[in-house]
This record gives sequence, C-alpha cells and structure tokens, in this order.
Amino acid sequence: MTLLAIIIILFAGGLLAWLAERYFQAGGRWISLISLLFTTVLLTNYSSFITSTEAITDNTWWDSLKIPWIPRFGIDFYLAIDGLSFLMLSLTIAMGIFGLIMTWNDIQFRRGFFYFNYLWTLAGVAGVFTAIDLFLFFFFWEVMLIPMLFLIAVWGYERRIYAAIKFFIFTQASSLLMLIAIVGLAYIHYINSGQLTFNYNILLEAQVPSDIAYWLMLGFFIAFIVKLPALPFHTWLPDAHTQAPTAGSILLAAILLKTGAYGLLRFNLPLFPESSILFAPVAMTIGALSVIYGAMLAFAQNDMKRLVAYSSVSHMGFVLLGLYALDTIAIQGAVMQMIAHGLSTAALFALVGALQHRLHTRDMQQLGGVWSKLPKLSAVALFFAVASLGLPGLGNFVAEFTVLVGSFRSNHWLTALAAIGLIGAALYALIMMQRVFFGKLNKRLEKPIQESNTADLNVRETGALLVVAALLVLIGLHPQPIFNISDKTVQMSVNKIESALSFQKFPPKISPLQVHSSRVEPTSIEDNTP
Amino acid sequence: MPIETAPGLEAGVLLASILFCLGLAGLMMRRNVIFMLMSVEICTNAAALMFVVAGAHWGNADGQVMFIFVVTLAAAEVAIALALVLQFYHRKHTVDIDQLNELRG
Amino acid sequence: MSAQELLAILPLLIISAGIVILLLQVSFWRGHRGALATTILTLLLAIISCFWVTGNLLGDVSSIQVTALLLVDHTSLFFCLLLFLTAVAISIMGFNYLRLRCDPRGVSASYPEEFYILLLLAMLGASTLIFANHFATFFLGLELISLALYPMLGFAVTGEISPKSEQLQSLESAIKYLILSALSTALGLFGIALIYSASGSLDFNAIASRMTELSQSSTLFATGITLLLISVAFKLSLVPFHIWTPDVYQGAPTPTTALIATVGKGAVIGFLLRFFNTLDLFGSEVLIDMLAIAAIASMLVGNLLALMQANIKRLLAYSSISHIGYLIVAFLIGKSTFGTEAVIYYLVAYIVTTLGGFAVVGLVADANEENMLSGKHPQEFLIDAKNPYHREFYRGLLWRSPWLASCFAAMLLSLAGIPLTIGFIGKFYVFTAGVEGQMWILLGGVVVGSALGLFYYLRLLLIMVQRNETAETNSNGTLVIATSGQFLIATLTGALLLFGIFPQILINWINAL
Amino acid sequence: MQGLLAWVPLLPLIGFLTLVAFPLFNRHEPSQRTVACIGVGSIGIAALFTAIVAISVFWKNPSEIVNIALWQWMLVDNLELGFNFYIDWLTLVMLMVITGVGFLIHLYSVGYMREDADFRRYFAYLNLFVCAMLILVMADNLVLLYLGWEGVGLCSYLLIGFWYKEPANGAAAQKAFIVTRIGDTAMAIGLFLLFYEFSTLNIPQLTAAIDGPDINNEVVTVACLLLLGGAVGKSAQLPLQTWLPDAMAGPTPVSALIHAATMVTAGVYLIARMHPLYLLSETAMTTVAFVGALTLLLAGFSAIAQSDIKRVLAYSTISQIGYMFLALGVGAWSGAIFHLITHAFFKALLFLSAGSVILSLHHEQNIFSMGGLYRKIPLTFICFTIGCACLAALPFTSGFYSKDHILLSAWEFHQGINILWLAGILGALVTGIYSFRVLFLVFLGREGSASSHCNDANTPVMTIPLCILALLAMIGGLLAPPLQAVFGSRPDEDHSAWIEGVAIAMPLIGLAIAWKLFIYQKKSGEKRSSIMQFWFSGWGFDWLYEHLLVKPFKSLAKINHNDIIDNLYKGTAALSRQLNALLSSSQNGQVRWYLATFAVGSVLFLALLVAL
Amino acid sequence: MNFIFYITAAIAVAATTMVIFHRNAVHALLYLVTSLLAIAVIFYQFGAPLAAALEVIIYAGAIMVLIIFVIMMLNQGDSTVVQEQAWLQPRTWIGPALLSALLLVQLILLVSNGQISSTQTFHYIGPKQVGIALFSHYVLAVELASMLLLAGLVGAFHLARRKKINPGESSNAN
Repeated sequence: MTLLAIIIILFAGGLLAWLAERYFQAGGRWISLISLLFTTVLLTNYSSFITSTEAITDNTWWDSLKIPWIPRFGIDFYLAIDGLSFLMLSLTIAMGIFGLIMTWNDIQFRRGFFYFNYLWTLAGVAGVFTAIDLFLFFFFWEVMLIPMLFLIAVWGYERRIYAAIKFFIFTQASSLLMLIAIVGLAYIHYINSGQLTFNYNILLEAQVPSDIAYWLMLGFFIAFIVKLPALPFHTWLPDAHTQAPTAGSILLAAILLKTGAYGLLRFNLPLFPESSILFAPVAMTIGALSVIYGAMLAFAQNDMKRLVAYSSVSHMGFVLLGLYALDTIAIQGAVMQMIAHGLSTAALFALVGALQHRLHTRDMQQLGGVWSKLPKLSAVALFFAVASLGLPGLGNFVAEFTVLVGSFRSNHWLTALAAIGLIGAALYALIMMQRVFFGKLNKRLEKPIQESNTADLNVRETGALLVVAALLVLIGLHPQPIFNISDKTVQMSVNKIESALSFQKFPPKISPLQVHSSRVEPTSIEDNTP
Repeated sequence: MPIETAPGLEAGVLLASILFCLGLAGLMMRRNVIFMLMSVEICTNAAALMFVVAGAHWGNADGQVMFIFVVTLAAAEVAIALALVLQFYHRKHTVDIDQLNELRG
Repeated sequence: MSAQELLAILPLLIISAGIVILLLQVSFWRGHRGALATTILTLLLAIISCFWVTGNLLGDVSSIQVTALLLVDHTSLFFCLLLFLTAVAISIMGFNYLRLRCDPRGVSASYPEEFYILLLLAMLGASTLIFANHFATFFLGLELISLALYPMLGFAVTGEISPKSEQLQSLESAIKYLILSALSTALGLFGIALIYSASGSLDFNAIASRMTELSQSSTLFATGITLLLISVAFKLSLVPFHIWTPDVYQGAPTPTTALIATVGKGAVIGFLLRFFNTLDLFGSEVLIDMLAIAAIASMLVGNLLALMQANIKRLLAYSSISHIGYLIVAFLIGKSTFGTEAVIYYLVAYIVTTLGGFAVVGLVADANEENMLSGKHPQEFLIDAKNPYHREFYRGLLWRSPWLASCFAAMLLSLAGIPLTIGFIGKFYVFTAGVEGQMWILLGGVVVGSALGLFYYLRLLLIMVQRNETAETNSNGTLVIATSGQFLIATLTGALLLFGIFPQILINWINAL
Repeated sequence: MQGLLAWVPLLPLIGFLTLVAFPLFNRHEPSQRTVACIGVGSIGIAALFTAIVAISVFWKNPSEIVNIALWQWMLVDNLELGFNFYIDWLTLVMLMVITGVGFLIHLYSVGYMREDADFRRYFAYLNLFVCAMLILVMADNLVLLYLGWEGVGLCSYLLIGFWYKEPANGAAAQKAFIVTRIGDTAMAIGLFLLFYEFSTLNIPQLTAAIDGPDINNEVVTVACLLLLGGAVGKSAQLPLQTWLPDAMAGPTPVSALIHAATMVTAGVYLIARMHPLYLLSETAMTTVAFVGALTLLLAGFSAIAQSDIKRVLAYSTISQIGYMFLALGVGAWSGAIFHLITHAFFKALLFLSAGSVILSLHHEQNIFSMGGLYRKIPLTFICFTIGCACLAALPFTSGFYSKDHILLSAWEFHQGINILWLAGILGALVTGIYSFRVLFLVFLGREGSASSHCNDANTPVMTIPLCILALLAMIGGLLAPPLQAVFGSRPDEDHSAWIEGVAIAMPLIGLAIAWKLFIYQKKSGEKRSSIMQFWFSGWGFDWLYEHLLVKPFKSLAKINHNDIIDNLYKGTAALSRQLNALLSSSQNGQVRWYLATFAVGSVLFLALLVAL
Repeated sequence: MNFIFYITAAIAVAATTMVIFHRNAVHALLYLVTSLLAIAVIFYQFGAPLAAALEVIIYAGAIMVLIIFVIMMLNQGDSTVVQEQAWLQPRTWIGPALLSALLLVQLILLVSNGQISSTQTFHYIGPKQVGIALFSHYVLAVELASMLLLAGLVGAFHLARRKKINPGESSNAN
C-alpha cells in the first residue's frame, strides 16, 4: 500500500497544486513540498530492509501490491519494490525536493500548472520504478512524458517547442518498439503456456526462441538507450535540456534518464539473458563511444546547459558500458553511476539555472570571471564540476571506477577506450570552469550585474546544494550501503546471465527441428475472463 | 424461358466495361459539371447493364431488382446533384468544376 | 417475414418511424428544439430497442436472419448502439451549429429541421449497412448514407446567415463529395455486378457457400471483390482513395464532418467485418495484401499530409486517414474473435476521440461565431488567429478556457495514443493484433506513422499551452460554449478517460453484446 | 600512539573544511590571523603527530608497519577496498617531508600571501592539498592512492589557477590537470589490469600475490608501464613534462610545496611503493631508467635557456626528478627516496628564496632584470646560494650525498661506463651550469632594471622557514632514512675513486662554466641563439603537442560542434517536410485531378490483381 | 440476334463517345439518350423487358429531362460551345483517356480470363417475376429505396431553395 500511497500522493498533490493556484499564488510549491516530504516519510517504512539486507527471506520483493486491472489481458496493477527500486525511488524524491527548492522562486507564469506537471512527472517516474507488470511499466513510462513535455514546452527557453517535440517523438517512437516487444513477449509466453500475463515475475521464466528473443531484446534496448541516452539516439537530450526550465532539466537529468538505465537492468538483462550475452559487445561499444563522443561534444559547446547535457551523454555511456559488461562489479558501478550522475548533474543544472536567473545568459561566450562576483556559487559549481569529472572521493568516481574495473574483466579494449573519456571529462569540466568562472569579468556582464544587484547564492539554495554535495561526498567515501541495497537485484540479473552462459556451454540435447521452430504458430488471444 | 442464341455474358461484361471506362474518361476530361453528371450517369448505367445481363445469365430476378434500385439511386442522386449545380452556378456564375478549388492544401 | 424477424429489426423500424414523424412534425409545426427532441427521442428509443433485441438474442439464438437481406447479431447490434450514440452527440453538435446559422422563422430560407431528418436517414442507412447480409441492402444502406450526406455537407449553402466563406466551402465540399462518391458507387456497383455475374447470387450466405468454387474458377469474382473493395476503401478514405477527405471535411459544417468521419466509417467497418467473415475472405492473400498496402500507405501518407497542416479540420481529416490505416492492421488478423474485438475497440476509440475533436472544433467555432454575431468581435477571417479553424486561433487556449483546452488536449493525446486515454488502449489492441498476426511490416508502419503523428498533435497541443507573446492575439478572449456543448464534451472526455484507464469495462461490454 | 597517524591526514582536512565553511556561519571574512592559525596550525599539529609517532614507534623498529583500518570503502563481488592506511618507513619518510616541509611552506605563505584578498581560499586549497597528499602516501590500496593522487592534482590545478583573473593562469592550470590526467588514465587502466590479473588492489596483498609461481610477466610489464604512465604524468617526466614549467603561474610557495617538494615526487613514491612489481619486469625497469635519464638531460638543457627564475627552477625540478627515476630504474630505491628528501629540502628552499626575491621585486620574475641583489636581500642570497649548492651537488651538501648515491647505482647497474651513468654525469655538469647561472644572474653581477626598486619584503614568518630549510638542506645528507626494511638492503660495493671524482668534479666544472659565461653577461637575454631558443621552448614539446593533439582535437570539436549525428534526424525531419510538401501539392482542390487519382488507385489495385 | 446485339452495342459505344467529346450540352444529352435507348434494346435482347422499359422511361425519360431542364435554366447561350471547345483540348483529354483505356485493358484482361463460355443460354425474366421478387424477397429493400428517394427529395428541397426576397440577384432561379 505504501507504494500506491506514494504514487497517489504525488498525483493528488499535483492536482491540488493546480487547483490551489486560483486561491493563493504560492500554494503550488508548498503543496508540492509537503507532498514530497510526505512521500519521503512513507519511504522510511522500508528502512528496516536497508539495515538488514541479508536477513530477508528469498522473496525478491520487499513489498508489493497487486490489483487486477485488465483481466482480459492478464494485466495487473502490480507494484513492487526491491533494493534497486528503492534506490531509484529515493533518488526520485530527493531530486524532486532538490529541484523544487532550487527553483523556488523561478516560476512566475502559471505556477499551479507548473507544479502539477512537476509532481505528475515525479509520480510517473515513481510508477516506472515500481511497476512490475510490463504493461503497467509501459503505462507509467508514457505517463511521465506528458507532464515533462509541458514543463519544457511552456516554461522553457527560446526553442522550447522544437525541443519538447523532439524529446517526445524520440522517446515515444522508441517506446512503441518496446510496446511491440512487450506484447511479443507476452504473446509468446501465452502460446507456450496458455496463460496471458504481463507479470514480470512470470515472464522471467518465459521460454522464448533465441532469435525472437534477440529481436524482442532489441525492442526494449532501443527504447531504453534512447532514454539513456546513448549514441546515436542522444540528440534529443541537448535540445531538451537546454530548452527546459531549470526544474525540468533537473528532473530530466537526475531522474528521467535513469529510467532508461533502470529498464535495462530490470528488464533487458534478466528477461533476455542469452540475447544480452550475444549483444553485449555491441552495447558496450555503444557505451564506450557514447562516453567519448559525449565528452567531445561537451567540450565543443558554447551553451553551458548543452555542455552539461552532453556530459550526461558521456556519463550515461558508462552506465551502458557497465550494464552490458554483465559483471557484478560493473553493474553495481552502473547503479552507482545512476545515483551519482543524478546528484551531480542535477546540481550542475541547478547552478546553470541559478546563473541564468541572475545573469540572463548561459552562453559561455558572454560569461567569464563570475567568481569575483559570485564566489559562493562559483565554489559550489567548482565542486560539482569536479565531481562530474570523476574526482576520487566523490560519488562519480566510485561509480566510474567500479564500472571500469568490472568491464575491464569482460572487454579490455572497450574499457580502455571508455577510460579515455576520463580525460574528456576533465577537458569539458575545466573548460567550463575556465570560461565561466575564471578569467576577467566579462564586460557584457557588468551591466546586468549592476542593474539587478545580483546576489550570490542565498541560504535556501546553498543549503540544498550543500546537502547534495554532502551526499556525493558520502557516496564517494562510503558507498557500501548502496552497494548492499542494490546487491540482490544485481545478483539476480547476474545469476540469470551466468546460468544462460553455462547453458550455452553445455546445451541440452535438442533435436534440430525444435531449434529451428522459431516461428511460432499463431494462436488467437481468446478471452478467458469470466 | 430460355432465349436462344443470345450474345454471351462475356460480351455484356465487355460492353459494360467499355461504357464504364468511357464514363470515367468523360468524368475526368470534362470541366463542365453538367457533362460530369452525364458521365456519372454513363458509369452508373454501365453497372446497371451488368446487373441485367448477369440476371439474364443466371435466370433470376435479382439482376433486374438491382437494376431498379440503381435507377432509383440515379434519380435521387441526380436530383441532389442538380440542386447543387444550380447553387454553384448562382454563386460562381460558371459551371467550370475547376473553379471549385477553394479547399486545398 | 415473421414477427420475430420484424422485432429483430426494431431499431430500423424505430428510426424509420422517427423519420416519418419528424417529416410530419416539420410540415405542420416548424421548430428547432422540437425537431431536436424528436430526433434524440428516436435515437434513444432505437438505442433501447438495441438492448431489447440483444436481450432476445439469448442462448442458442445468436443471430436472426431477417429475410435474406438482413442479419441481426451481437456484433452488429453493438455497432448500431455505438453509431446511435454517436448520432445523439452529432445532433447536439448540430443543434449548436444550426442555432446560429439558421433562421428559425425561415425568413432567409434556411430551416434547420431538415438536418435532423437527414441525420436520421443517414442513421437508417448506417444501421441497414451494418445489418446487411445481402448486396441489395448493402448498396441501399451505403447510398442512403451518401444521399443524406450530400445535402448535409452542403447544408450551409442555403440561407444567408452563415458566413459567406462557409457557404461556399460547404457547397464545394458537397459537390466534390457527390461527384467522387458517385463514381465510387458506380465502381462498387460494377463490382457487385461482377460478383453477381460470377456467382449468380447477391446473398452473402449463398455466395459464401460457393466460395471455394468461385475463387478457383474465375477472376471475374476476384475482380468484382476488388472493385467493391475500392469502393469501400473510398468510403473509409484509405490511401490512394483518400484524396477527397480533407476537402470535404474542411468545407462541411462541422457536425456533418463529425458524422462522415464517425458514422460513415463505422458503418462501413461493421459491414466489412461481416462481409469478410461471412465470405471468409481473410484467406485470400491478394485481398489481404491490398488492404495491407492500403493500410501502410494510409498511415504514412495520412500522417505526412497532416504534418504541416494548420487548419484543424483538415488536420483531423488527415489524421483520420491514418487512424483507419491503423484500424485495418487490427482488421487484417481477421477471423479470430480477438481480431473483431480489436477492431471494435479501436473503432470505439476512434469514434469517441474523433467525435470529441470535431465537437471541440465545432463548438469553438460556434462560440466564436456567437461572439461575432453579438458584435463583440469584428469579422476578420484574414488573420489566422481570427479564423476559428486555424491552429493559431488556439494559441494559449489553455489559459483562456482551461477546461475546454484540457478536454481538447485529452482528445489530441488520445489521437496520439498516449496512456490514460482510450486511444492508447486502442493502439495497444492494434499492436497486440499485429504481433498476433506477425505483421511486422505493418507494425513498423504503425510506429513510423505514430512518430510522425506525434509531431502535429503535439504542435497543436503545445500551441494551446503557449503564452501569448503579444496582446494582439489575446483579444480572442474567453470562449463561452453552450451548455449542451459543454455537456457533450465533458461526456466524451469522461468516456475517453474512463475507457482509457479502465478498459476492462468496455471490453466486457464488447464481449457481452 | 599509532592512532595519531589517522589524525595526520584528518587535521588538514578539518582545516580545509573549517576554512571553506566559514562564510556559512559568519557573514564577514575571517581575519588573516584566524585563517593563518587554522591553516598553518592544522599542518603544524599534523607534523607534530608525525614526529611523535616517528620517534615513539618507528625509531626503535625500522621494520615496523602500522595498519590503520578506518572503514570499508567498497566491497563488491571480489573487489574489496578499505579506507585503510598502511605506514612503513617509506610512508613515514614521505609523511615527514610532507608535513614538515609543508608546515614550513605554510608558515612562509602567511607572509608571502599577506596582501592577497583571497587569503582564506589559498589556505583552504593548501590544506586540502596536504590532506590529499597524505592520503596518497598512506593508502594501503591503489585506489585510495589514486584518490590522493587525483586529489593533489585537483589542488595543483586550483593553486596554479589561484589568481584566476589572469586567463593565462587558468590555461596553465588546465594544462597541468589535463596532462596529468592523461597519465592518470593510463594509471587507472593499469589498476584495472592489476585487478583483472590479481583480483586485488591492496598493496600488501598485491606484493604478496606476485610472489606466486605463475605470474604472467607480460601482464606485469604492461601494468608497470601503465603505472609508469601515471607516474610520468604526475612527476612531469618525458613525455608528459610540459605542464610543469607553465605551472609556475601559481603563487611561489605553491610551486615550492606542490611543484617541487611533494606532489611531483608522487610518481617516484608510486614506483618505489610498487617496486616488487617492477622488479619482475626488466622492460619496465629499463623504461623507467631511460625516461629518467632522458628527462634529466632535456630538462637540464632547457633550464640553461630560461629567463624566468621560476621556470629555471621548474626545469631543474623536472631534471632532478629525472635523477630519481633514473635511480628507480636502476633499482636504487632508497637512493631515489633519499634524493627525493634532499630535493624537497633544497628545492623548497630555492623556491621560497625565489619567492622572497620576487616579492621584494614586486613580482618581477625575469632574471635578466635582476642582478646584484646580494646586497639588498642578503639573507635570501645566502639561502639561495645554499640551495644552489645543494642543487648542483657541491660536495658535503645534502644534494651531493643523494646524487652521488644515484650515480653510483647507475654505475653499478651495468658494471661500468654506460649510457645511464653518462647521462647522470652529464646532467650533473648541466645542473652545475644552470644553477649557478641563475645565482650569478640574480644576485651577483650588474644590477638589472628591476633591481633598483628592491625592498626586502621578508618578514619573520618568511625568514624562519627559510632558515630552517637552509639548515635542512645543508645537513640533509646525514639524514639518509633507514629504508632497508622496505626495499631490502644491498651490499655496498667499493668503487674506484675516479668515479667519485668525476661526480665531484662535474658540478665544479659547471660552476666554472657558469662563471665564465654568465657573471658578466649583458642584461638583455632577449636575443638567443637558435639552440638556446629551442631549449628555451623546452625542446619544442609544446609546439609538437599543440599541432599533434590539441589543434586537431579542437578543430575536430569545432567541426562537430553541432553534432553530426543530429543531422540524421534533421535530415529525416526535412525529408518528412519535403514529402509533406509533395503530398500537399497533390491536394490541389481540383476535382478532375481527384478523379484521376481515384482512377490511378483503381488501376493500381487491379494491377495487383492481374499481377498476382 | 447476335448481329443486332453487336449493332446496338456499337451504337451505344459510339453514342457514349460522342457524349463525352461533344461540345454542345444539349446535343450531348441527345447522344446520351440514344445510348440509353440502345442499351434498352440490349436489355430487351437479354430477356429483360421490364428493365428495357424502365431504362427508357426513367433514365431516358425522367433523368435526362431533369438534366435538360437544368441546362435550360442555366441558359448560358452560344458562348458555351466556344468555352467547351477551349476546355476540351487534346492536352486535357489525352491523359484521362489513356488512364481509362488502361483500366479497360485491365478489366478486359481480368474478365475474359473467366471460364464463362459465351454460348450459354439466357433466361427470359418478365415483369411478373420481377414484381414477385420485389414484393416478397425484397420488400424491405423497396422500403429502403423509398427512404432513398425521400432523402433525395429532402436534400434537393433543402439545397435548391433560395432566399425568398432577393431583388439584387437573378430572377430566373426559381
């Protein structure tokens, strides 16, 4: 019930925030904050699972809720939480609060509607991270996009419509491929077992002919790497990030991108272990190339937000690399990277937003020497830039290091290639510091600074940023709890893959006829519901 | 009561096809709306011819019944069409169908 | 013809009686509201009779043959019900439309009441078409719809109250539809005649009994079927027979547009389901290939055409082309009950959404018209932002009329197939059907088409949420929609969300009927 | 008592955090006195703790090893990393150098930076640096070492670019970070390889693991070379040496601490720490030795050509570290560390003296503008002279002992005259030349343009460290640390006297040459011969890299600024628009055209039927 | 008998061709009537006297007269012939003609592939049989046909109506 309550609170909070706008202007953000805090309180229900990860029974899920939804298709409203979901959910809510606080005063236009969309995005994402029915997962996957679309399109910057539509078409078109794959998987399972279901737990056991499985896996894969985003489907990201309002960028970077990685880990690897093994070299190549390419493009940008956006491409490339290394350490690293990247990039976007709010530009050619005027902001920016380049002792390092150590075991050369991305990270992070914060104060800035009586970070912003910074340091120095929480989920995937590997080594005797019977005989989906 | 030495069904079909295609050609090449209506009538009539021929071929009344329905339709259609043509002429003072291109794109 | 047979076609009889009563009522006492009331009453009675007939179809009596011409069964009754409900909505839309454009006293020679007679005639045709089990009734039903539609398309021609441009466009759409439809009818008739030549019968059952013989022996039969299919494709506006659609949709009075887009297509789909099932044409690869090609072409061409379209009615027209393309995907898996279910579900989704879309467009235009008539705004059609059918008119609508815009947004999202709406479930059905039939190319077409579709749906959606850049466009002001219209839109949106979130309700109904 | 060691890195960290967090709790900037107390005090206490532990624990037992386990860092699968410290004599030596020299330089900085507005930021960075450096040397696993390694890199970056308003400083800082990052990446890959091979990154476990019977020597070689990459980057050896001369853009005490005494020698420490690994691979050892030999010569010649006092010192640092690498390469581990220590003393002394000169001359750094300063700032002159003597390894200075040790080891390594030894000898000559050149040009000879307005800027906080360092530089030769427990002892061999003689003679010859060439040189220095110009530019490495790597990368980035891949999608969108235009033109409103399309459609459908 | 069929068929085709190519509307209409009469003869030959009669009465009689009526109402004068001449250039008709020819070729290909022999006998179906069919089997269809006519009536009634008081516009409308 807790899970349902979390999602409902977020949805209801969104509606309330919208309606409250009519009565008092600032209502929306307070309602949002209260809803988010309330969900945080609800999340603490699971604290017992965190502290004693070992002691739980062999049941994978900490908590689950199953309500029949569309019996015709065997679809349930099935939410469940395990370590990975918990981590992602916590990240979602934490970053939701962070984004809210960082942009407390940013929104002037139609605040109520803004917070409506904000909370609904979060609710959708929370649904994505907890849905265990594949149909429900897809449902939430789509639901989170619409409010995000509005966030970009209404409160965005100059080319917001273009960016919003691009964002939406990319994710939607790819997710349709996933829908086909989901339906295909359920249908094959239906043919084999006569039971029509979209339940993840059951579909894990589905026997899928290997060549079909490969295509289904690709369907999922494309949907997820578009969201991730990885080469060559990343181009929506810079536009969406750049044009989105600060809060939108924070959500996008910290949370929405993670849904792709989450999907890969939750669905792709365990559902299609054999195909994943076959596909791993390709996926790792994509990951490594994303790392390099993203870093290179980040270096080339003039727009600060674009720079951070491309750095996301680079960082998420590590996630892809780690996941498809099919190695415990690497996958754990990928999970860590999801969290660390969420924190660091969200903070960077918040900072760019704060900068733009004060100086009305994010073009690095118009910026420069900001440190002398805004020392606090600059120092914090330095911290997060450094985090982003993977300085040891901060979360990103732990993540990148474990990813690389793990992937090195599966593929030396690709890992070495990806490691070059570390140099790239240094390049773009430092060039940003140099062009924006160091150097002489840009002459173009003198006017806005004088006019607007630009103030440095205030207590609210400083507090929020410092908490995130502290979290990054904490993760960097003591990441073990997170490793422990996600351990079970990761182990599950790895076990699946290992058993598939051993299956490949010692395949049971199958008559050639069976091997080639990959084209399943069509059977109609009959209605079995009473 | 069979009729002897009647031309074959194939001949009827051929004739109907030719007439239909002529009607279609007329429809496409004439710009005068009245001519277009006439061409439509030719097409409809070709179909009607088919029904009668086929009815004769199979020896049941269905063909002629359908013929009657087709004629009914043709009459009703022409009535409405002519009403529209009149309105068209009153408003545009022409019967050129090409002048009817406000809606496009 | 037994009493049981007569009772089975009770809906038809009620509609016919309604037509006659309305005719008499109008000739003695002209009154807009009265006509509307009679119409709605007739339709409601027909709806009730549908249920009643369904109640009779219990146990082993799953269908009733009414002479050789009609066959009443569950599916067709469901279609009837659906279309009658649609007709109720259209009559409400029509009322709002005619209220402003027709002079009740007839001074300017434009009476609104004929609209309802024609509407009922079209409904009679539609239900005949659905029940048709014989080419005669098929042909008569189809033509009844068409003949009722011609004057409805051109309805705005008479009378001087409607804006001049509307009159001309209405006329143009009527003439275009008439000429093209007449040709398509002739072609279809030719096809029927060929089928008749080959089989010697016009009765579906009789033809079905000779199917194996026919399909092997001659191409005459196949040619006939193909020509008939072309005619049907024209009515469904499948590519390459789609070309009339945008012009006719744009020019026609919006309620008529809604009628032609929903009833006109729904009835044909209903017929096609029965026709293909009875004759077992799903086995014919040529026909399936033809339909598949037409479906893919429809999805792609429809969406591509809509891409940059600024006129919303045209946009909806193009989108309806592509939606029928999607529907055909579900249709193609054919025989199984699942295929039928998928087609019906998608059709319901399509009808609800299309109806909603046109209702919003029509009512917005009506509200604008009312503003103009009351002299609040000068008549300026030259500026895009002042043309109620232009995209720019909707700029910032969400801030001016939030509820209306929200409903329209829901419609657009449903058209785009986004969750929480019925359109999503419809699309899910299409995908499931496609997977079941393993029609990967078609599915690819659906994906590409949907991606293209997103662009224009979203652009319209996003225009509605845009801030007004200048005060100039702000002057459109708040749009006040008539209460009946509000009710209609709210109901449609409610249905759209209800069936989108809890599809099982509708699925149960489909399977129960 | 051993627990105090855990406080050693923690104290500077606390200092750093206090300084950084200051504005959070206080609206006003803290006074310089407060900042100095926190900044210097934390290091001072750390130094004190180190000394206490050294005396109480290690003095008695040179083979003592202290393990301090703080907390578990990572435990994933078989990757087990602790946040643990491992202290043996090698570490202790480093600790003492870092805290001791660090403390002195901190103290000096109080004086040097007294007029800077960013006093607090300076000390925060400096404290953070010390903390990171301490973690580097105390780490018991390579990842923790890497943490410190990158941490010092970051601080180096921050301090080089400390005066951020000057874009050139920022560029230098960036260059330093990125060049070292290249090495670091190699090192990281080396770590991955080691983990892949040995399933552990813990240093004691690793050294235990390589005793195993079946060790893949190729892997070890590759791993060693990769680690060497890291060392080369951080210690500014060939081919990654280019950043260090530019790094002189930072405040002079920073150059003393980071770019002379501590951070740049981290590479030496790393290789010394990993010496069991290197012993397995002859290739790696040879490479290290040759890198060192080559670097010491190249940098030495470059130093002769420089005109900026700090750049001279920078090149000399590169050159001296080259000596250490040479020592490492020939297996003279303790020799290398010994030289590291003495070098830390005298180079810190030299830099601080140079700093005092610079401050006195109001930030004039060109040696050709100086001259004859010995009268104006005598104390500085004395200190600088001591430093130069040590640098040139004049007999009985600390530099002499350590360098001699290295040269002898090089001699021993190949049992006779060999390239490495020759390089070392030649290097000694060059060292003599450039060190005395700068001494003569700055303090003796005619007065330069800047000399006239020289005010002695030394304050007590500056002179005290100078004096202590001078003392240490003098007597440092006696402080050879007992590292046998770490490296194992080697039997001393007798060397022919002439070898010693050559080693002693070379710096003296250098001194003579310098006297001959530079004592009366005209104060222009702008015109250089082409070879000098070549040396001045650091053997053209910068130019080479600029054209080979930087420019291609930049232009590639510029070309791809708009993301070529996006064109794929833009193209798709454009194509869709084109198709839309095409199809829209088919909707031309002409009924007869519509009829024609209808006919065409029918023809197509029938054609399908005919064809099938 | 076949001979007569071919003659009448030729007349029908020729007359129809004249219809679509003729420049004068009234003349074209007369050709159309000719064509319809020829078809009526063919109906008769095929043993469908009722159809033949209806063809003449309704098609040639009623519908064509309706069209003539409208032509006269429009009363465009002699200029129409010139106008039609201008509209009917070879350039405009060659394409449609080719397209139709193509369709015809396809139809012939498909239809003549059929197995139906041309020597089959035909049956005479008199008015009585048709009448019985109409009012037994097809009684519902007849009712629907009446609705069809009603639709035509209502539609034409609505569409043809013009403003009652209309001094400015042409008075020949009603």
